[in-house]
Amino acid sequence: MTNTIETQTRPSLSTQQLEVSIGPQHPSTHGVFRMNVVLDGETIVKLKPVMGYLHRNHEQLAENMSWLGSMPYTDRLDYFCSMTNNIAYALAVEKLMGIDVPERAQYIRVIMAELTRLVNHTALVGFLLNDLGAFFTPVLYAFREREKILDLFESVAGSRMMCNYMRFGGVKLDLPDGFVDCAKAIVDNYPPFLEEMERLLTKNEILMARCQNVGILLKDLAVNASVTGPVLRASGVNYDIRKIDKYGIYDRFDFKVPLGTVGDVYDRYYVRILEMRESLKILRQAFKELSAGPVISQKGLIAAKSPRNMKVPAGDAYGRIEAPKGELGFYIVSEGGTKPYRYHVRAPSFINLTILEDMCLGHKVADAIIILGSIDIVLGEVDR
Amino acid sequence: MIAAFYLISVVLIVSAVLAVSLRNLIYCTLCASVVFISSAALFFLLKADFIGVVQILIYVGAVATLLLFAVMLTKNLVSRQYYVGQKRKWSYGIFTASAVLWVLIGSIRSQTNLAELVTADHQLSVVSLGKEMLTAFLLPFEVASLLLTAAMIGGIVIALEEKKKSS
Amino acid sequence: MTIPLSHYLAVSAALFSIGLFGALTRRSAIIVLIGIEIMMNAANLNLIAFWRYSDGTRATGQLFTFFGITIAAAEVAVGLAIVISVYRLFQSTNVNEISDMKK
Amino acid sequence: MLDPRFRGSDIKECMENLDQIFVQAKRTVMNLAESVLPQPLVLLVSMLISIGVIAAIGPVIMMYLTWLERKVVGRIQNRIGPNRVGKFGLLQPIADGIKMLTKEDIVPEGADHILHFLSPVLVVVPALLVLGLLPWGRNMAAVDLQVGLLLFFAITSTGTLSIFLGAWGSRNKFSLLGALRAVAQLISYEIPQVFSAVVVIMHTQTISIVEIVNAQPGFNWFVFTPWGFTGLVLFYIASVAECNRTPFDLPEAESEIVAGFHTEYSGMKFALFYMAEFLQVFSLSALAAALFLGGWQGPFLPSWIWFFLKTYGLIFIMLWFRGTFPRLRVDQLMGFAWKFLLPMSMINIVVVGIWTYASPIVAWVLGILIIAISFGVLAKLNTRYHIERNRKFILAE
Amino acid sequence: MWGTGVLKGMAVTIKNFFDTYTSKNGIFTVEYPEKRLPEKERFRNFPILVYDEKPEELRCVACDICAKECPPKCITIVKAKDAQGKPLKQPEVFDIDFTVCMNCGICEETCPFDAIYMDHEFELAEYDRMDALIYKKERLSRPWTHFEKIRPTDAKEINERRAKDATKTAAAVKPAPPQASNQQT
Repeated sequence: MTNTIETQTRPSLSTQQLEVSIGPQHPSTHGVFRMNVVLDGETIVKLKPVMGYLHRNHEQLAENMSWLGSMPYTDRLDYFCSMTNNIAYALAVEKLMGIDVPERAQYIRVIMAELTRLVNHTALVGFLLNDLGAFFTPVLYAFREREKILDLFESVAGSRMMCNYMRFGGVKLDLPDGFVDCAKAIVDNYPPFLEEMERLLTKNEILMARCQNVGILLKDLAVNASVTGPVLRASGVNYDIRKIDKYGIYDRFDFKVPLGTVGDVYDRYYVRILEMRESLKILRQAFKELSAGPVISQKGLIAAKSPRNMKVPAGDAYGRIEAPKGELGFYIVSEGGTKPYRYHVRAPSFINLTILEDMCLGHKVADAIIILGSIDIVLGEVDR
Repeated sequence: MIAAFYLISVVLIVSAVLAVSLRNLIYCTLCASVVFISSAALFFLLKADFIGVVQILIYVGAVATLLLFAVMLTKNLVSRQYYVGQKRKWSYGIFTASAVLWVLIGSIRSQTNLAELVTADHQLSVVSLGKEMLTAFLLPFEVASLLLTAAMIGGIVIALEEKKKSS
Repeated sequence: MTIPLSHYLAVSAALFSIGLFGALTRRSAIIVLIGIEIMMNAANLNLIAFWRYSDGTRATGQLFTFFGITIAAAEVAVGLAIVISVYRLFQSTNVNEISDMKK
Repeated sequence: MLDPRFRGSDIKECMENLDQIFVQAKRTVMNLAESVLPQPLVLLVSMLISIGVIAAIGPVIMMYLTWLERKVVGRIQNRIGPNRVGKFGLLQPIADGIKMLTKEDIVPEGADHILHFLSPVLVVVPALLVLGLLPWGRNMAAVDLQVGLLLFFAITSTGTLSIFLGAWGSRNKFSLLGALRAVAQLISYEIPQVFSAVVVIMHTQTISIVEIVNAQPGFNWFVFTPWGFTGLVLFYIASVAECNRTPFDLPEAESEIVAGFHTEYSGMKFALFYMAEFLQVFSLSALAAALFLGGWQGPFLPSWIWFFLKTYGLIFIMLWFRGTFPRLRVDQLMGFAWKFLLPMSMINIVVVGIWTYASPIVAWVLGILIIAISFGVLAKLNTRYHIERNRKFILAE
Repeated sequence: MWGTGVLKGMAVTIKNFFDTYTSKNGIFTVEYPEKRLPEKERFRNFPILVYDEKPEELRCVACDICAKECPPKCITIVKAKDAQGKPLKQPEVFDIDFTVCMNCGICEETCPFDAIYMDHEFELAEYDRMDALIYKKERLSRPWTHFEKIRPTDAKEINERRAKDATKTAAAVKPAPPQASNQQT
């Protein structure tokens, strides 16, 4: 595998170009993902991402399974935020079936979505620092907070990461008593944790020197490559689906959308911390306005009772939400039967990955690793 | 003390021969650094501590690494000796070297009044060495520093020159 | 029973001739440089031996070696720079091939 | 609770014995040896005792440094660290050692067997050799050379060569990258390290470590002078880089180039690389303590306890670095060495010059002034265009 | 000043270092085998079959709904037959392949006879992948009291619901012949 490429330039000190495969078996590629990198010394000349190691045929499986049957599989797409995957799939099917979702279920969905955003961004900040070389300290601080929220998910949905909690027309079970004030306590404890992380990281000279002006993503390249999520907003494009689609009840909450200016790794890191602050604001408002009431619509309850003969009217629909990693969309086509005819997932990580090479050219090997870390990809979603 | 001298000089000679005759250049530089270390050991034996330490610091620390880098950059690790036509040159080499050796040994043996080891242990303190260097030997000291800067700049200019044009 | 001076001189003479042999016979420029280094080493050994067997009050022997070592280091640095730039033009460090001036 | 008859001098006297306990032990063994063995062998026996003690202490220090590191970094991350094997995980290093011994020793197929075998040995030898030069306590230095400090730096500089050979021998792209980084880093941080040690040599007029420690009796250590404090900081940062520890651990950067120069080593060879790193951590911290914190000088406790207290204090700081900092990039690493550490250490030498000739008040004021100004100027120069301290973010609607 | 960000970062880590000794919730990890975290009530691990009194009298009537509903299809059921070959309302074979089951809980939701529930037991390591992890009917069955112990609130609701259904069916079926009613138990 040492096929070296001889440069044809004038007889300079013809150092061979080293082709290194930062391969599936590498400590910091966030899962099974390979980058074929051609190095001249330490700087990157060419970079080709190689994916598909974790392809589990998710979309083909969904075509011969009942509508609700593929709900637990959506947890395995982006295993860091399973609740938002469920919400996106439920939204798409509800759009096609025309089921309305009761008030309390809408609030529960918003609470679960924002808690997942907190979990995802904390873990991302931790792993980005791990790629930078901080020996696991930020990751373990982040996991300390993440564990508390995962315990909340476990008490609500039964499992920490594979929640399978959403049903078409609402949620599976109502919140257990004592959930709300326990969640309030965690949400109030979050700002001190964010301050601690900021004191540890944001003004750290080494971090600033390593992350600033590294892997700059220009505004128009981001828009043309249809990048979405914090990566896009860090380059300064104001595009947040919660504000644009106003799906569910997001228009009742007032929150801001943080935008970066330069679009480098530092911006992507700090935009996510600001987004966490906004999610906390939404959560506080949602806890205040949470009212009693049914948790699942009547039609949804019947469908949940016997999913195998739940029929969805013919037609196609595209439901999308602002997942922590970007615009997560489900495109489903139904022939009116109990099984979807076509089922496609628009995974944000996969599309954000396409611009990895443009950002990495000219940088060092060490930068390529943290640029990959800052895009925040999860291979379950990339390979589906 | 006596055994130490003979042991070290045997190591010295053997590694010198190896350093010159091995085919793989990496092993050559390795044996060269063994030569430098054992000659530093000889300096310690001769009670010249300061020179022994300077020898290790400069030769093993810097020169050996420089040699290794040069070997790595020029990439012909196993020097392909085209011995086809030059068999005789190889023998010429031995002939001249042994001629020089014979002359030297002859001159050493002919010397009768070689100085005997007068004082068993006289130790020149580093402080007096330093004073001497900056008083009696001030001129060579300044010239040496001048020479080092010139060598550094020259080395960089020669090696760097290509990089500027091509990048 | 101390070691007579002639033993030291014999060792450094042997070292010198080995260095000379290396410099003369070997093809690769780097081995020539190593040979020269070994010859310099032999010379330094001589200087220190004579200093040790002299009355030892004057530090000329040691200082001479000190300057000898610095000059040898400078020489190696420049020598290797030349070898590398020569390698860049002739793609080889074989001393015989680098013979024609106009390339 | 103190027995009234127990006078103050008794405490002092028993502390004195405790202090010289090892020296007396060796002297008794020597007297025994003299009575039995002929003269030349006695010298051999005394050498063997020192060598034996150091050869025994070296690996023990290394093993319990790995334990200390896992405990400290664990505690920094809100967890306990090893506590399963033995009382507080104290048998963990022994378990690691056995694991290292029993692990299979893989030699990559294309590797150069001689180099692959030789380089771990070549890395450990300088690390162990250097322990002999350190003053462990009052007249407890194994070797008291007149050129001790210079020999220390000479031996540590040979380590660079063996790291490069080891990586070159294992025919692996990642270890090649690691080796290039290692050599560049070690050479460029050796110079500021030696320069910041020159400060102490200029003040005490000697190169022997034992004399330097003797020149700091009681509590007036060098660290309480302006040049001493900056010297310690510069020397310590340079030695962190010299042992490839965070934030300068580029040669074996786990997240970038798998495990850097010792990727292809497993089993006992990897343990040797590991031992070399930790022994270097210990010896450089001990040297920093000897040069600037007065080695074994201390008011009340026996001398060798002071030595270990100070050394493990400095080692704790290195472990603290390990738990906090991300890694520097290669060019920033070089920039930091050449554009910050080196000028600062040269300025430090100027300050010592002033210190020796000016009167104390002038020296103090001038020293602090020069150091503060130069630190500010150099910091400004180094970060003028890289770091944008507070970057503004828009909170759009 | 240049180095302050770095020093502040170090202050954070040293505070955490001393927190583990001083403050109560300094150490976040739990030493697992000795001390355990309290289990959440709705935690769902692998399914279990529930019986009221006798282990043979499972609530499951082998109606095969859960087998059809299970997304990864890991449940296989064979109806029991009595001596004359007439199908009985009891599963003769009911095994779940634990290597395939992803404990999603859909079988628990869709079972109309409250026969299958998710258990809290998670220490299920085995030495053999093939037959040790395919749980037969006997290994799956648990008494209803076990369920009431691990999930009290759900058990209370289910008991009320079953009591209400039982009275409703008892009232509806009274005019019909009495022997048809025992199928519902």
